Amino acid sequence: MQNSYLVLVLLAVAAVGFAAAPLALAWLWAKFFSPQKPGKDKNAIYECGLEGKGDAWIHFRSEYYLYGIIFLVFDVETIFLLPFAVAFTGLSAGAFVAMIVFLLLLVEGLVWAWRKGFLTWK
Amino acid sequence: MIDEGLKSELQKQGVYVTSMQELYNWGRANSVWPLTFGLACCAIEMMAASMARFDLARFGAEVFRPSPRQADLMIVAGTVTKKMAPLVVRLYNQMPEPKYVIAMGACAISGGPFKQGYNVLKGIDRYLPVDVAIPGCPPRPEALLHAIMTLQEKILNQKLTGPDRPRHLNADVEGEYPVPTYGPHDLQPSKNSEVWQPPPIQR
Amino acid sequence: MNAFAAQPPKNFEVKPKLDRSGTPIGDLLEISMGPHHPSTHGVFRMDVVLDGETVVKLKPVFGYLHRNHEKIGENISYLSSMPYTDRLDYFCSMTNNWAYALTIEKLAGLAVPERAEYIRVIMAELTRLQSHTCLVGFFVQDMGALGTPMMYAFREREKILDLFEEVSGARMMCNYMRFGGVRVDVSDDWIARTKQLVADYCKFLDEFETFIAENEIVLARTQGVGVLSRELAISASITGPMLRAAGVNYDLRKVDKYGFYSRFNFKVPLGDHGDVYDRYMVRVLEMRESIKILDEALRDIPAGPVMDPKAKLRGFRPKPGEVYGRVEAPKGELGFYVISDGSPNPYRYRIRPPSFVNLTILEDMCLGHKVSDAIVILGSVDIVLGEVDR
Amino acid sequence: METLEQIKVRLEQALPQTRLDILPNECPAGERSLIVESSRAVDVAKFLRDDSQLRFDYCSNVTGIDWPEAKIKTKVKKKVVVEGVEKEVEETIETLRSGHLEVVYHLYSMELKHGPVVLRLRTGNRAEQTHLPSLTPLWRGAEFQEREIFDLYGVIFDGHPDLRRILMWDEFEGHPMRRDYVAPDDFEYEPTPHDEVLDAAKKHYPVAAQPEVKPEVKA
Repeated sequence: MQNSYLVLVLLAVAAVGFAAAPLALAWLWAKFFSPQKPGKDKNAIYECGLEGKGDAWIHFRSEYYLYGIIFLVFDVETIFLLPFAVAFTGLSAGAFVAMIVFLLLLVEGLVWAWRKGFLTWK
Repeated sequence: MIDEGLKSELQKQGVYVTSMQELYNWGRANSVWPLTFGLACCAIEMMAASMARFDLARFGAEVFRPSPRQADLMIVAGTVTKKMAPLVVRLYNQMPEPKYVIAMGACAISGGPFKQGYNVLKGIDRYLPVDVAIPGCPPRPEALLHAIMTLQEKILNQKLTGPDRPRHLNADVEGEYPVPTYGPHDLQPSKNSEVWQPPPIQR
Repeated sequence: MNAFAAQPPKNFEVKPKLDRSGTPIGDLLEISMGPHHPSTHGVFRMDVVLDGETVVKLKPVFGYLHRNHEKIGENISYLSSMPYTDRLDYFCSMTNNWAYALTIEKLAGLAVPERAEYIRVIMAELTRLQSHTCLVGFFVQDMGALGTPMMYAFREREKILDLFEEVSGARMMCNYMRFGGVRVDVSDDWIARTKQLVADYCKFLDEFETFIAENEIVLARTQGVGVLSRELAISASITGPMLRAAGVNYDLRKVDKYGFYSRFNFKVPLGDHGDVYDRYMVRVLEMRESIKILDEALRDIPAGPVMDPKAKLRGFRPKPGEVYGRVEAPKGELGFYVISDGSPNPYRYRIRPPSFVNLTILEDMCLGHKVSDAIVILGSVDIVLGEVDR
Repeated sequence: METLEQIKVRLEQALPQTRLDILPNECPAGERSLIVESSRAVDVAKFLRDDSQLRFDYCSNVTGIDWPEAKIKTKVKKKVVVEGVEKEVEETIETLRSGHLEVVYHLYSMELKHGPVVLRLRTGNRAEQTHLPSLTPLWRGAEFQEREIFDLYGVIFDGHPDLRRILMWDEFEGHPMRRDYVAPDDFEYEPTPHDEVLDAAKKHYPVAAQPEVKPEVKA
């Protein structure tokens, strides 16, 4: 029984219960004590007190999208760097070379984007 | 409710008894988040009240939320002009439900020194239900602190159930007030008669 | 095309960019930084058309705090307009009072005793200190430093407000000056305390200077932003620190020499780029000049009456005529144009507000910049809505 | 700076057939102003701004004034022979001033740092002839102040780049700062009003029943 997974299951249930209980209580309270009152003005877009004019769904310039993609790539890269950084001292040379190759591949992408001129904001 | 004698008796033994209503009101009273709604000179006194010397933070109200979605107290600090009135009412409508209004300064109460102006609304209580009104032009920061304390007392005494429970707790009371529109010389309608019932004139 | 109209930067055109095939890359987004906005210093609205982040068009909209100051001024007597002047620029009530008192004294030919003139200079310079201190607090808060710089700025401001409250009875709305002098004399104890405050005000200025003047975020966000050329500034009747930041040496205290300013030696700081950083630095240097004036004025303030004995407060009826008096308020040139027809009420009571006129070229400065720069530029213009909309 | 008369003379030389006259101003330190006919206003202003000795490059203040129709009583001292005795007699003459709108420009020079020249432009009357040339193309600072005069007084400025209402809301009709503007009267509510406020309030709010005041019988 020692290494049975029952302990883990109990822990998971307790964790989920601990999170869900206040939410359930809050939902219960809201059902009785804070009735929903949607209104024309309340659900309108907040425009500094004015009536919203024009539409917010417009075509944005493409640079935003490219900036977003470049950021995403490097964000994911840092996640992969984390285990590498943590176990850095105990790594062999081969692991080190593999990591550097991974890094250089991404940096090469950045250099290409830079030369292509995506980063300069016209 | 729990009678005081039993409550103090238990407190001596270190047992604290409270009711759901007290806990609910206590939580809401001590964390009233005001909306940054500075119109004129009173706004500067409101800012001075939230700064280090007069310190609105002692009453849990120093978090000034710029957007009405996250605020539950609107301090109308300054002169409400007829051009600004529809926006004030629309902002009030866009605030989540347990919401209160403090009319700070003589201008927000009745037009104040600018009463004869053609573009000045004679008090915000023509369109909005005002909970606490602070006289003064501008009222001193201490007066604003006293208004916050008065508001906290009002929240603490609110009932959770029963006929005289506050507006936000019963479903059929409409939480929104009609937004006036701009007319040729005045707002249309010039006052919201459902909210604005002045006592008869003593003359 | 008006010679001084808005000249956007070279590589800039109003319609959205087209790609090779001629289709526009992105639409123009129309937003209004409306009356209810955390950093428009009051109920001021800017209708901004954005191409992505860049400001393409910016139309200011006023009138949300138009309290009909001039119409009310025409229906009440001369003296009862004095408390209304406090509510014009509600940061600097003393300079508003002085501008109005100066105008009516020119209209009626009243003399002001020497001690009263000295007190007026002291009050005006204390107001300038307090107004510029608040501006420095708001300025950095517009750039994102929420709360903390305002705490320091308002801490200093409270000390000056205590002095005003002791003299005039009210913190912000002093209503302290009358036609022909000031209402209450200043006690020696008050003068001693003011000397003490002015002495250690420099410590606060140095403290703020070390935080902000060389801060690289401030430098990056303000240098080269919202540049205002000399000719455009003069043609657009810009006055006050904004004008001097553009390099034009025009300070009413030196030009008009009103109120014994010729007795104190102080310099007028000038900027040379006319950008937002220069406006900030001109105001900080002006604070140091005000401290110099205060030192001298407090040192040799003469004894004597504070009110011209001949000045009649009740039933004040100046002879028919008109006059335009102006004062160097912290925001710029504050002028009063009064036409009297012999009755106790002025026939026409016009206020020349510095912030209202300084906003003429807000669009010119913001074109081509990002939205966040538009807020910083508006902060550097330093507007107060009570004075803009009157 | 030259006196107003010298400027007037030089103006008349530079722009031949313009009608210029000087409005007197009795108050001690007041400035006398130069009344310019509206058709030649732009040339006069351009001359004042570009002339080398004047250089009025800073238009400080633009003001609108409303002069409704009014009878002006002026006291004139006249020598009158009464029964053979020479006597000074005060006589008031009634002159009818026709209603008109007026725009006053205060011009200063930032370059030469000298004092104001006051220009006055007058419209035909207060009803339909309210067109005046705009001086915004010369001084950009006059843009907002002219828009305010258009908004509050109703003077239409020809040549103004963007003449719209600036202070009142767009659906507002009429011009509120004119002397004959009547504000909507449902604004006076006071718990204890008196005289004209009382009449205005009575039309809109119920009056409390009067508690009959029993006359105290003096013992």
